[in-house]
Amino acid sequence: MREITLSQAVNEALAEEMRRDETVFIIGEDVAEAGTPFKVLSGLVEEFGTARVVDTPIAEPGFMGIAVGAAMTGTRPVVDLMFGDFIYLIMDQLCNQAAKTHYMSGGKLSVPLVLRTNLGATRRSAAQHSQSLHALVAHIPGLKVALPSSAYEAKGLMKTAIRDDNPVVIFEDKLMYQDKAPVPEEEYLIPFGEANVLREGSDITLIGTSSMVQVCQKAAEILGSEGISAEVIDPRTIVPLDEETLLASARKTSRVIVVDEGHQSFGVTGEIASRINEKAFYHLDAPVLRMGAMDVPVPFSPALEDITVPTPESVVENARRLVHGEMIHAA
Amino acid sequence: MREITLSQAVNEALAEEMRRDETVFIIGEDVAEAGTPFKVLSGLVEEFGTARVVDTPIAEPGFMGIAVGAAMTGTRPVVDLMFGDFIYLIMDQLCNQAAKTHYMSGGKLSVPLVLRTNLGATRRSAAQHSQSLHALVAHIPGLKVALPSSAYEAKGLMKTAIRDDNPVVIFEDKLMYQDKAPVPEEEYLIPFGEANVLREGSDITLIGTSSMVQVCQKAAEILGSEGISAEVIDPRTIVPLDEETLLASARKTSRVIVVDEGHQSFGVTGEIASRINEKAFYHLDAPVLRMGAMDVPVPFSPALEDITVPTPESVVENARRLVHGEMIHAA
Amino acid sequence: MSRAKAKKSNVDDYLRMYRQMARIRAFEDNANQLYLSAKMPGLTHMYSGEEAVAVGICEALRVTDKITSTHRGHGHCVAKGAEFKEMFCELLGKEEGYCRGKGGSMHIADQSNGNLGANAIVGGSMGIATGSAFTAKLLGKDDVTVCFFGDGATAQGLWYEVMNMAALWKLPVIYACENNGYSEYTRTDEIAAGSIVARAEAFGIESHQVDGQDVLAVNALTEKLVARARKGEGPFFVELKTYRYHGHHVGDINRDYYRSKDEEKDWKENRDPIIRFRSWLVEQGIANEAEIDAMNAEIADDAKAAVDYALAAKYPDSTEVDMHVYTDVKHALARGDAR
Amino acid sequence: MSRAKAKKSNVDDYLRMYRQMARIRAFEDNANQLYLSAKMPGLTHMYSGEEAVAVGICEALRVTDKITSTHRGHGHCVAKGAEFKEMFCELLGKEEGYCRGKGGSMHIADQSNGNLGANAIVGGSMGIATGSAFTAKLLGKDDVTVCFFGDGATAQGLWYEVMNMAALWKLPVIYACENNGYSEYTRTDEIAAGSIVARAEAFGIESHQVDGQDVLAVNALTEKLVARARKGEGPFFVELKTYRYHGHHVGDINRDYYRSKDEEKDWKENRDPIIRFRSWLVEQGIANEAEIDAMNAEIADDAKAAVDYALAAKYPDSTEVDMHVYTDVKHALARGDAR
Ligand SMILES: Cc1ncc(C[n+]2csc(CCOP(=O)(O)OP(=O)(O)O)c2C)c(N)n1
Ligand SMILES: Cc1ncc(C[n+]2csc(CCOP(=O)(O)OP(=O)(O)O)c2C)c(N)n1
Ligand SMILES: [Mg+2]
Ligand SMILES: [Mg+2]
Repeated sequence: MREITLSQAVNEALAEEMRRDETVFIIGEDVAEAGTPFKVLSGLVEEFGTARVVDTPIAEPGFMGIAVGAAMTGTRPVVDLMFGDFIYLIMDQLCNQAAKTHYMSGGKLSVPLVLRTNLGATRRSAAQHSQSLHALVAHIPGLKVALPSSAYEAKGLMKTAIRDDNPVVIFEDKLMYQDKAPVPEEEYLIPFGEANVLREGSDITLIGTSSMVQVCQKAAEILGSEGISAEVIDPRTIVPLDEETLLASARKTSRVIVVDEGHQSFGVTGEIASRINEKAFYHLDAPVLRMGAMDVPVPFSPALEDITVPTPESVVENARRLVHGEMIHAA
Repeated sequence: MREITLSQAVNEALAEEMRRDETVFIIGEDVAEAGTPFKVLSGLVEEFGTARVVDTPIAEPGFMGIAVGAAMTGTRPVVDLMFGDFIYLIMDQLCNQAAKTHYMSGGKLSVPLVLRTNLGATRRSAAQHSQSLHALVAHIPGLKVALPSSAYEAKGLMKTAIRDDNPVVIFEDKLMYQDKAPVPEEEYLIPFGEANVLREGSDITLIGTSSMVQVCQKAAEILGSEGISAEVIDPRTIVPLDEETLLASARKTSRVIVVDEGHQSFGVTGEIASRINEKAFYHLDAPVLRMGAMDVPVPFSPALEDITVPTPESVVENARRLVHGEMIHAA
Repeated sequence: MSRAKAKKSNVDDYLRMYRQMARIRAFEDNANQLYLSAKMPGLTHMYSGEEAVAVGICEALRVTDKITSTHRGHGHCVAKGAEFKEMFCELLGKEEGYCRGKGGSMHIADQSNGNLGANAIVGGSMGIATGSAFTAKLLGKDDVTVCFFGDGATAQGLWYEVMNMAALWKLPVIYACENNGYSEYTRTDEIAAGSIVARAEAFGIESHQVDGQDVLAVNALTEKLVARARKGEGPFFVELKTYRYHGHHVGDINRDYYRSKDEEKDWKENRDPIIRFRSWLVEQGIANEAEIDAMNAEIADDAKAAVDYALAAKYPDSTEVDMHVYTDVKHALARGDAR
Repeated sequence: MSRAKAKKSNVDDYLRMYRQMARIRAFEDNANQLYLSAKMPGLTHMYSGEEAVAVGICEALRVTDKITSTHRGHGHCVAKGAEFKEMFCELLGKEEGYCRGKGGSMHIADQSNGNLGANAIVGGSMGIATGSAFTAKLLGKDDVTVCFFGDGATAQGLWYEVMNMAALWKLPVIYACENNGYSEYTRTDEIAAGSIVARAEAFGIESHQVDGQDVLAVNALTEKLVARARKGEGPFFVELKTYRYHGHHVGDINRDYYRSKDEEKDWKENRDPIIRFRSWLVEQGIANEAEIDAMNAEIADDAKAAVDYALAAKYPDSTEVDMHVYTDVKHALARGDAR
């Protein structure tokens, strides 16, 4: 199968959906001629024109609000938020307006929009351009949250997102834009709420999201070479969350690590760990272990930044300890 | 001991600190003559004048930003955010600026501000005036988060917050403003990061935050009458979180319910449950049970709103099932 | 009333304008009564006194044109064509309400008439209105959107962001600022520096001021602007000077500390939009006092019937609580969860 | 250069202004070189071409006056008094950097000289600057704060919110818009409707436009406004027309698609603030070519020494990673955690 980059995959997904449905449009800063700073959208304005690939002023709350209103009245906006860190600026429009409109109107209005943004540290971009803020959004009922972990995932999830009648937030890993993966030429969609078991295993389950899927895959390889059989699961969407697949794996391996690049506390790992603890408790040989990003603002210095996020090595180390029964804390 | 309302307690805390330290000032909408819509600040402008009790236009991001800059340059602002739901509007100033400035400056700048706001549903105020959004803030390193559960707590925590050199967010329960509790005349502070054991027990631990502390207390009474001995703990601050006290109780009772009024998913209950599962796993007889608000926007209709939040009855019911070993899910 | 002279051909329009203003007043009087008699859950914000704004504007709109409304939204809702019954049901949290009781007063929406909804975030609908206008432009429709908001909302940065884009992209949106002199308990001049009109003009947006108590003046101006917006000559800004008779919300009873009873009296007695328009109708021979009294009585009956209906109507079933969280999931929550 | 005539008494000031502009240029040339030779982590935004803005303004400020800066912040930092060594250390993520390497280029701050920091959120410091001015007023100090931001940042609603409050409360803040004609890859006229100056004026804020390539003009205007702001006559707005020579950031090399090489050439050759000021200094007999060359050489040496120092300097120890999260907690994280 041909291989394309995550960036190209997103670009294809958008182009295909814009061809299919003329109510789809893109709105954001420097999305047109510049094709975004990450060049993900290059070529789209040439095909679809500036009416549908809309450059905005630097006014995130404003264009997010415009997208909400546009979505309510018959279009399908794809909002381009240049950095995931700017989500703080649009929280009101996203969480008070987009997320709640369908419910508050008793089902009469809907807001079929996609918010495309990104996450991921270790790009030396410092504290305001390196955050992974998907947990904030996942906390708000009414929003769906997708976390593609490869070019293949990015394309399939984006197409599904655009066709979804609800507000969907997609966080792409900005370090993965140039990573290639096999992506079929034929059209495909990836349904929301169906986790992907990337590798089967029997000793331990590694649940990774987004950027951390690769980390878990690499960890699983290393563990495999040591005779530890790790299952790797990518939930793909955290809202909706495919509990069944996660629980089945937890019950099978009885040991679980959840790895996510958001800050560990009050984030994604706590939710997934809790659900597994709640519903597979009596199958577990050890507590579900959480590995998020450190609870510190992302430091600029490379010497510091790299140690704030989970790595294959740190996952391996924790997996070993879990499997060898060393996780009985002070407990 | 004299009894005063939570509203009066907050008012006293502010007045005392403003007398003690002339760099403390209050800023927000209708805080002066009107004393806020909840009338919590009545009388302060008369004592401290409009220079220190500052009415603003309806511009939350703006006055939050002003508070950040004021705090960085030698004052101690207390920002009044009328409803906790408006926190979405100020997330950038709070989370990108206030929370990170000390870290990003390598410790050279600091932002000693207090953000006073509220939480709590069942006031028939619908989806945009009823949210309990403390989990969002707790996820962001650099912020401290206090959740007073009574007039006594509100006064002591507010005074501590004002003296803290970090940005602190205090969520008051807006349904509790008129609730009275004993509050000493003498000055006192409540340290952050020290949970309060309100009731000792041996069969089960009920961890409640803010509005849910009373719910847990009532549940414990009912349970007591049924011969179930429940320990009730109020963490007081969720950042920092007093893990030790929570863990000690979990190890003692071996059964835990965490009750919080924020949405359940990706929220506070997951974090607390996970920490207990991780660190007291081998002491638990059952999974830590979580009870948050339903993952739905808060409905206006009284017929619906009341069922979205935990109640003493629902806590009792879950506690019974836990204690009687009925929580072995499909697991 | 203004110097306007009645046009024969417009008799129906005049009477409908009067009726709509009277309906708003009747709706609010009943809503206030429901609050005072503790029959309404929560609080609500009365539109009484500002009727000429909503009616003057909405009468210039088609059903396919859109509006966005505010926390003080009953007037806009009625003016854009809503029915009393569904409105009172909504205010009381009943299943037959426009939003199945899930929104309440602060979120009442009526998409069948193009009302995209009230909003409990001050300024929260400015983006939505602009986006609605964006849709019209993108899809090549000639719908116009009116964005209602108060003087207090002009302090929100969102407005400047969306005005900039509306102006750059020539969107068919009209920003209508209902300047009632107060935001909550604060006078406008204490919270608005410079000139509100100049702020819109600075973005290159053609701006107007009009007496918000004169329904004919409001309507005439709006007719013109709407026609031009349909042709792509928008956006526009209109500041409408008006007044709210009640407190900020129904519970805001003792308000001497921020405004005087004399001031309220002056507006009610000397500038009431309904009284003024009534005199004009009579003066111009469009209706006589008896006809108008009959209309008012009919409206009062309608309102009372709707209130009675709503009081007796049923609440949504508790199973509705997790419906409409998502469009494609009937019940958002797994049933077996622990609450 | 402008029609200004040198004043004898100001010779030192003139030379310091030149030196500061040359220092900024030297700093940026070295930073760019560090990027091109892959020695600098991440990206950075060059201030080259805009030196007269930062220097003209900051030379009118005292050390106790405050500034807030932007993503394009090296110029402001140098102009407000920072040292090369700590700056390069910061850019390279070293412990001796102004922020111990934790902030980097986009967050460089130097509180000892009143620089409250660069900001990676466009417009993100507008509130901070206004708040700093609020402090001065509340505590009765006569400090003035200058808020630097770009033309692109004028699209952020936050600006309008804080201008309103600054105007209402007469705060000693000067909003300085560095209009370099572009925000990222987009021309200003494509993202700014109407008039930027009129927007500030609409809030009742006295506003000025000045040639941002003429350091004397910038300085003269700022001197006046700062003096007035100190007396409580603020706030003020100044739009400074200027140009950035490099791409949006150091990695933005191929930029023909949004601006022409000719345009860049014209600005560099005909309006360079340093060249212009140098000619004027010579013309007015304040310095001769040789003296200026010597100054430039000295600056180049300083910069090189600082770069070398920074390259050799040590990174912060890994135990620093959880320090400075809170003021009162040495290490924010319990050691035993699982990462
Ligand atoms: C973002 C936000 N801030 C504050 C409030 C509280 N609030 C509700 S209405 C109101 C005053 C609005 O004034 P104005 O826009 O003039 O409308 P009016 O009530 O006069 O019709 C305020 C401050 C809110 N609902 N939303
Ligand atoms: C809130 C926010 N939106 C977008 C960006 C990305 N961004 C960084 S600089 C920039 C352009 C800023 O233009 P301008 O304010 O004119 O400053 P200049 O770069 O020209 O100095 C943009 C869009 C950002 N950092 N922050
Ligand atoms: Mg008003
Ligand atoms: Mg610029």
